[in-house]
Amino acid sequence: GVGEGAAGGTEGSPPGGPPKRGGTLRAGSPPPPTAVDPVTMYDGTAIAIVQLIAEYLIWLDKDFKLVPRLAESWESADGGKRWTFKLRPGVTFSDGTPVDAETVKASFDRLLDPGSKSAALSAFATVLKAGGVAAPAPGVVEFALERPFSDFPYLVSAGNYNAVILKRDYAGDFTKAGIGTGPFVLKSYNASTGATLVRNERYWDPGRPYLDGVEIKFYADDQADLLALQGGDIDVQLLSRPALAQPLAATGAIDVDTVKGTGVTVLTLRTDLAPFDRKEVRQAVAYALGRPAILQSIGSNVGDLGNDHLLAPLFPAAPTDLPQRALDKAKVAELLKRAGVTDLRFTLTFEAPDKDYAVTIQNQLKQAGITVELDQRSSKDFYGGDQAKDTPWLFTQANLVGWAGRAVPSQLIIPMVKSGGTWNGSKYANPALDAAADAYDTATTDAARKAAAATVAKILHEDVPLIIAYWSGAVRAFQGKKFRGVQAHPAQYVDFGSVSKV
Amino acid sequence: MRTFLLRRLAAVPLTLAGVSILVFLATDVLPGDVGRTVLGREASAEAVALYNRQLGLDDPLWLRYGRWLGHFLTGDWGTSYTLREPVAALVGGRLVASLTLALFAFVLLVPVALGAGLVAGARHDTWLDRTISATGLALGATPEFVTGVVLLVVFSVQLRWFPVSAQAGPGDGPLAVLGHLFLPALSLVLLCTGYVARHVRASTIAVVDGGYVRAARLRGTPPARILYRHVLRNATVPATSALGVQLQFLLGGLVVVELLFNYPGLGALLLQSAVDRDVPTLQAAAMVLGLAYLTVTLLADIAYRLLDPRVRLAVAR
Amino acid sequence: MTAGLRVEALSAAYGPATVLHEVSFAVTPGETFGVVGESGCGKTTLGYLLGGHLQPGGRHTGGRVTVDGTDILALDPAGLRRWRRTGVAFVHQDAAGALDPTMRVGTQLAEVLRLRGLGRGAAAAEATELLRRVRLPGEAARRYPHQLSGGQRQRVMIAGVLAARPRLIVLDEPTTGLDAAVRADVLDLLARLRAELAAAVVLISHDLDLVGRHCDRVGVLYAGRLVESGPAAGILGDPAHPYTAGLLDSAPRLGMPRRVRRLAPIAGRLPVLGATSPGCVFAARCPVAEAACTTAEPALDERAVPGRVVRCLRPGTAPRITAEVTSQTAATVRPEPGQPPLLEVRGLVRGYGDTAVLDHVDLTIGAGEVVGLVGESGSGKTTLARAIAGLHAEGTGQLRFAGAALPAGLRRRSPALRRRIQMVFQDPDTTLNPSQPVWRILKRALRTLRGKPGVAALAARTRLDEELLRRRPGQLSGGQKQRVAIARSFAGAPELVICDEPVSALDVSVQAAMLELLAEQRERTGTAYLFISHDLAVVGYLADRVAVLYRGVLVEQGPAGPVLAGPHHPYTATLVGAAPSEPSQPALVNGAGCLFFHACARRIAGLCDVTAPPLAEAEPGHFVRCHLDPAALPRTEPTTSIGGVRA
Amino acid sequence: MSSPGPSARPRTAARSRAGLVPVAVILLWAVVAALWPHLVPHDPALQDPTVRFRPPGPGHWLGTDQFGRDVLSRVLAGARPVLVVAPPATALGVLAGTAVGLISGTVRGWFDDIVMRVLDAVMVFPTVIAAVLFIALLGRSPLVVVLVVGAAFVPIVARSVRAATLVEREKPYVDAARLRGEPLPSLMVREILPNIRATVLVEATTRLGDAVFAAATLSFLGLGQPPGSPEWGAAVSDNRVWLQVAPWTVLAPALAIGSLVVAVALLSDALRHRLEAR
Ligand SMILES: Nc1ncnc2c1ncn2[C@@H]1O[C@H](COP(=O)(O)OP(=O)(O)OP(=O)(O)O)[C@@H](O)[C@H]1O
Ligand SMILES: Nc1ncnc2c1ncn2[C@@H]1O[C@H](COP(=O)(O)OP(=O)(O)OP(=O)(O)O)[C@@H](O)[C@H]1O
Ligand SMILES: [Mg+2]
Ligand SMILES: [Mg+2]
Repeated sequence: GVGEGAAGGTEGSPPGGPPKRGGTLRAGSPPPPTAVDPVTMYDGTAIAIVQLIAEYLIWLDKDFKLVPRLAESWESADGGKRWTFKLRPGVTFSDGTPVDAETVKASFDRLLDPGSKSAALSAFATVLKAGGVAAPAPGVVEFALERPFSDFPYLVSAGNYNAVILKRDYAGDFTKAGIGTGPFVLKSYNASTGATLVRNERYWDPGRPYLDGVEIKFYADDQADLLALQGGDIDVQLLSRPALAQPLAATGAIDVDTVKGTGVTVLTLRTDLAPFDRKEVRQAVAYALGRPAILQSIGSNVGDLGNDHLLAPLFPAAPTDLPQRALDKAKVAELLKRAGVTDLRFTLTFEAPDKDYAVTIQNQLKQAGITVELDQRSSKDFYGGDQAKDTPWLFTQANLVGWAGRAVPSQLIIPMVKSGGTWNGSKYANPALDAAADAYDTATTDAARKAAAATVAKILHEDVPLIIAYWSGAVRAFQGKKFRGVQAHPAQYVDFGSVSKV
Repeated sequence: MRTFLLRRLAAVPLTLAGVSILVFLATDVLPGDVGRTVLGREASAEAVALYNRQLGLDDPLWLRYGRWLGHFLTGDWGTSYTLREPVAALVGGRLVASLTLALFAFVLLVPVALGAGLVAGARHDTWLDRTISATGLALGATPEFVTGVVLLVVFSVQLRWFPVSAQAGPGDGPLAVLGHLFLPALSLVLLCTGYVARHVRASTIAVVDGGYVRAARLRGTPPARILYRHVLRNATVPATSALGVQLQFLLGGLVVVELLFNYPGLGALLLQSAVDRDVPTLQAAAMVLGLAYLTVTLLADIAYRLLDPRVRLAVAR
Repeated sequence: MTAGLRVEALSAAYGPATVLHEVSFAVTPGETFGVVGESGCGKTTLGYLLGGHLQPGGRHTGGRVTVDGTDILALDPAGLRRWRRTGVAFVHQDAAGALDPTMRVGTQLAEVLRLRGLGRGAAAAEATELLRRVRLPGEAARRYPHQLSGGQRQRVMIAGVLAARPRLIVLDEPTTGLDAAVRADVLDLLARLRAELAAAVVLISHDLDLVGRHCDRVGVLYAGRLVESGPAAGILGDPAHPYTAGLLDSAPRLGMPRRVRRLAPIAGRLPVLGATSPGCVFAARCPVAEAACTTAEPALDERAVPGRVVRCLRPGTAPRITAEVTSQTAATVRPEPGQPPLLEVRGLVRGYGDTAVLDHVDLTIGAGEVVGLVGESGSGKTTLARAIAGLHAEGTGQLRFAGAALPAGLRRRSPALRRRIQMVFQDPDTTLNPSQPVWRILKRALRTLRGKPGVAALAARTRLDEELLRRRPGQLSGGQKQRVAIARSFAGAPELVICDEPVSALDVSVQAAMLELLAEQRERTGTAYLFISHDLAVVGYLADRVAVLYRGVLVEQGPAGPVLAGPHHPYTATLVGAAPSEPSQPALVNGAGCLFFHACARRIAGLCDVTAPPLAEAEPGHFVRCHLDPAALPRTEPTTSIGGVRA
Repeated sequence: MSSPGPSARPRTAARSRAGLVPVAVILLWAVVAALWPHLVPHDPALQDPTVRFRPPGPGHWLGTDQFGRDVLSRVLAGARPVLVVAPPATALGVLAGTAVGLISGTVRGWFDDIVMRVLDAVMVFPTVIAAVLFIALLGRSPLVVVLVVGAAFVPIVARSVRAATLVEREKPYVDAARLRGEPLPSLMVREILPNIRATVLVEATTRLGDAVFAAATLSFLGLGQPPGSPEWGAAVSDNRVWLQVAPWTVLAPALAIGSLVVAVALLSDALRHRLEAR
């Protein structure tokens, strides 16, 4: 029951005959914790809703390929410092307003405004500043970067999820006047119960979408969501969890599409505090983990084993010659002995969704003689506080932080392990690594990039500021008897343009 | 009755003021940061600080409380910190949902509990009574998430008689809405029946063994007529306060059922806004729940007074 | 077939404990048979069994009850129901409990009529008519039971009997708990009822006097046995069984104070239910018991006294007390001139919320004096007692004690002052802390009241059995509890003891013992009493002076003799002689006028209802609050004999 | 009743025998809670991915869960978290509630009015907020559950103790004590308290059942003890999504909760009957 359709707007129809038109897809998802506002959103449900209604210049496919959407094509000049995008002609918003370069410029200016509060501001940080966007012609948008950046198209793609193209007069009231160019139009929204979307009759891709509409129901609780899918109350989950969905797929109760991904839950160790200021201690913890077991019970075998560096196997530049780290109790003992630590114990801080992982870590380390105290926090608590001095997710001795899949490794490496990185929770600082990361970022050839990536991976694998036991895949559970074309996406993105009734 | 009502009514704002202060103090010591919650962990510290400043969260506690109170009293319940929706509409919608579920459960509860209690009381100390009483006790002691899970699996997932979610679709008619509400209501009814039935049973026994039923028997009144003329009313009236307690519970204690059956009620909102430190929403939800709670208490007392002529005409206290 | 009721060797038990043992008597139609006996001797059980009803847990263990030839106890349930509709009617001991509180009175009466086959409309009309016949206003039909007074409720029950028109009427304590005036009224109604229905009537009561006046024949029940039965006048005038004699001698009589006729309490108490002894059940308490009495149960003797049946080996041998006027003046305390009275109450006003209960009460009690306070239920006696004790402080008016101001609230009274005023309460079941053994209660009292140490000595002073000291109140009889309470209040050296109906809840035999105890304590310590009772005979037995309270107003105050004999207030007259008062309509009292106006036989229209009556000194020291000229005030010679008169 | 019906027959023997069942169940769980390390066939925390979702059978008599942990061992070990929490929470609620109710009911007046308003506010104050608050302040621990549950009981207990006190303090023996000048503490402790003992005991037994219930519910809501603890409520919550795949992972802890709460409820009901019969 795995849908194998293409996500691109203009590509062919799914196998199994021409898609039927009509039908309403009922989707379940957790209620967004905050207002659905494309500029500030960061949670999966809000992103999914926005992606049904509005579009990016470029879509990010399930295998991280860039797919043209509102931009038909793009090219760079000045060694990657200037980028020009040609817009798709004839696209209008669902209210009939045409999309032109000024509209696109306005959308980016909105994100780049220092007062915008958008997380995209951090993504653009050293690359693009306010005033860097220009509209030389009605169908052309130009970006003048602060520095050369070969992966810039990713930053204007869905990979930077806030970067949807909205009307010029958008004023932060998306759930009331949410107008975009996407396949669906928001008909009603209720923060407690869900949203109703209907087909955008003005959609630029004729024939799409096949569905008459999408109805989104909010489930405050994962299990309720999954039970609803089993019970037939909904047809698809927007945000499925592999650990919950996979075993049910095995019973045939539901269908699940799976995809490998670059999402990861990182075990961060404070390299500037005892006991993890000793490399041996960090390595000991890394050798104490049974990674296949973790991948199986936490990752449900969707995904790949991790090797304690940030270059996921899915990234083209991922090294292939680094030996896979595996459980080795003798080595643990030896490393701990070398570090002079007899009774290793530490506190692991995490938020509720990572509970199972934390419990498993605790259990596995216990078998290696390492004692872990679990400190579960609410998400607000975990991410609350000051990122400069005390927020738990960046300042506790050891913690688990989940990262959504990124399209390019730099998006992980730069903030997480470069010295002084915004989200460098391990407080790791290594000039060699910083240099390798910079080299990767500015590399223009695949070979140079691969070489830089190998250096980064080697340093991280050796120094272990982070333990990456597995790379999570993504799944999407749905009722394959009723709908086809539902696909998983490594970043849980949603594209229902090609979903149709069975 | 008048003085009784006035006294009770005067106590309501006092109690609510107490609750609001408690809530405010509680939210102040809760960790977490509203701006961070709204903007996400990847937003910049400046953006978060700006957001918090715009909400006035930097002001001292008493100032924030005073401001909140002033607005609240003038009918301006503010905007949710996190959802950026008007709190009045948000809480109002949840209240309607909670009331619907609670009342539906209550409507199912009353005949079941009264019937069970009357039968058990009228046949007290027989196997029938013992069965009813023990069942009620056992069900009342079983947490609703246990019964709820079993009901869900049997009736929704396996038999597919009822939907999994208590939340009806946008176009559903009233019957479909009740269909959605049936399982959650049933799990609540199972929880509450025993308690109410026990009260009805006790008062039934008191009535059945009491003076005027004996007098009626000694007049040669047929048993059915005794049950209908004397027992029914006298045994059920004292149960009003038990029913009131249950209605209070139904209004306020729904978090579990709301989570289990995915119902957007006040309980879930309360939990959510407490975790989020969404003070305006939390306050409004707590106030509305508190008011509903106190109203039900009052209504139960008034109903008791109206139904029982003895207290109906008596002086307060 | 014999007409009327026949009870033959009727026995019943609760579980294993026999409660009725071979009770036999017969009542012909039109005749009234009285059943007397102390509380717990089985009267109610017997009464209900006559209607074929057993209390929960009860068993019928032998004998027969026939009414007009029908064997009641052999009927099947449906037959029993059918017979009950026309065969029997009850007036229950607890009238309040026998009426459905949520049903209007008229509807309940109509129920009875509908069971007799009347239609809905006819039943309702007939119900109103029946209420009128028991002298209740028509609108009473629309009232709920709690809106009626005790007397009115009892009348509704009587109306129910009229509605049923039965062959057998069982009246179980029909007037217990009613005030004297109301009681007279109800008894009057019952007399008419008997005359009208010509049914066999069984009147159950603990009150010998009442039974004597209203019955043709009387049976005395003791521990489930009918120990004596026969014509009423004969039994009351010349009891054959020592128990009957004891009952008569322990009951105080109106107009016979202690110095005239000293009561003789029956020793001991009723055997507990289920206790068995081989001999006569009364032997343990009997003053004339001999060895033979304890070996075999005496048989019913029909020959010892003609016309009577007696269960005694030595009938008629018990010694009797005699009325002998001792020195008139010796016992009366005269306040020393110049000395301030012990307690002075001036203009005392007390109430609950908005309802005033006491209206400007003035009362004085001299040192060592016993002042009796009488009044009907709800007149404010307890409120006055509590106000004096400092337990009810909200209100105006002055209190003075031994010449000094007495603060209204207990909290503002000094510990020393507190100790000088003590109280004995009405309900023996709540007067003692149920969780403390007697010795602890007394020890605590000795400590706090600064009494001479020695619980045993205190117990001895109050004639409390030493073996009772280790018990908790739950293991004591009502009389024993009251005795402990009295001991407790005398632990220190109180100057005033307020006794709020200390004997009302007790049986006559115990009541007599308690009165004697109080009298003894007073003789020993010279303590003054405020002695409260609704029973004039009891008050008259001890009191030097008597005050009469009517609806919160003291209508009369003076020396005991004159107050009871007259000239006295018309209200007092109704209490004493049971002078028929007018039916007490709920009259609107708008502040002005005499509160007794509506029920007064001698009211002066246009005066009594508009002007508050003045306090007049009818004789020296005897004040009456009435518009009537002292000479015109009624006089009543209280009935001094028992059993002779039938209403 | 015109004839001695079945109610006439004494049932005490049958009743007392039936009353033994809940006692046995509670004792059993108490023993399990104390001795589970010696009773469990496996380490309840031990994960074994090779035996995930094993149905009940030899080796794992109640099967295994998603981590391959032994369900029987977890159910046995789950008795302790509940039993460690419920009695102290009950004790806290009953002791504090009794003190408040007794003082308030004896002293009355404005003090009583204020106390009642505060109790109303605490009663109306949603328990979940309290739970969230205490967890935020003190972290997840049995102590937090004790505090939250105990605090929620205080107004309930205080109200019924106060009601009983008001009845009791109107009785003449209290008046007598006041008349002879007993000081207030003595009045409360010596005179009134022993006589509202039944109320307090009934409250204690009832609240004990409620405490088990509340602890399970908090644990179900994720507001219980630290993760990984084999709590029953959390087990039901975590595993209920597997009901179709592995029903034993849910039913076993659910039945465990059921057996304990029902046993406590039955026992407290029996005790209440005893106490009220007095
Ligand atoms: N249902 C019952 N079960 C067991 N014992 C009972 C029951 N009813 C009454 N008794 C006992 O039987 C004895 C007789 O009771 P009964 O009510 O007939 O006495 P009574 O003479 O009417 O007393 P009173 O004057 O107090 O009304 C008492 O000792 C009483 O405690
Ligand atoms: N706590 C109270 N609250 C309100 N009214 C009360 C209260 N106690 C007594 N009353 C009323 O006050 C009036 C006087 O009561 P009180 O108890 O003083 O009468 P009493 O003469 O002692 O009557 P009894 O003979 O029945 O004991 C009655 O009408 C009664 O209903
Ligand atoms: Mg009786
Ligand atoms: Mg009184």
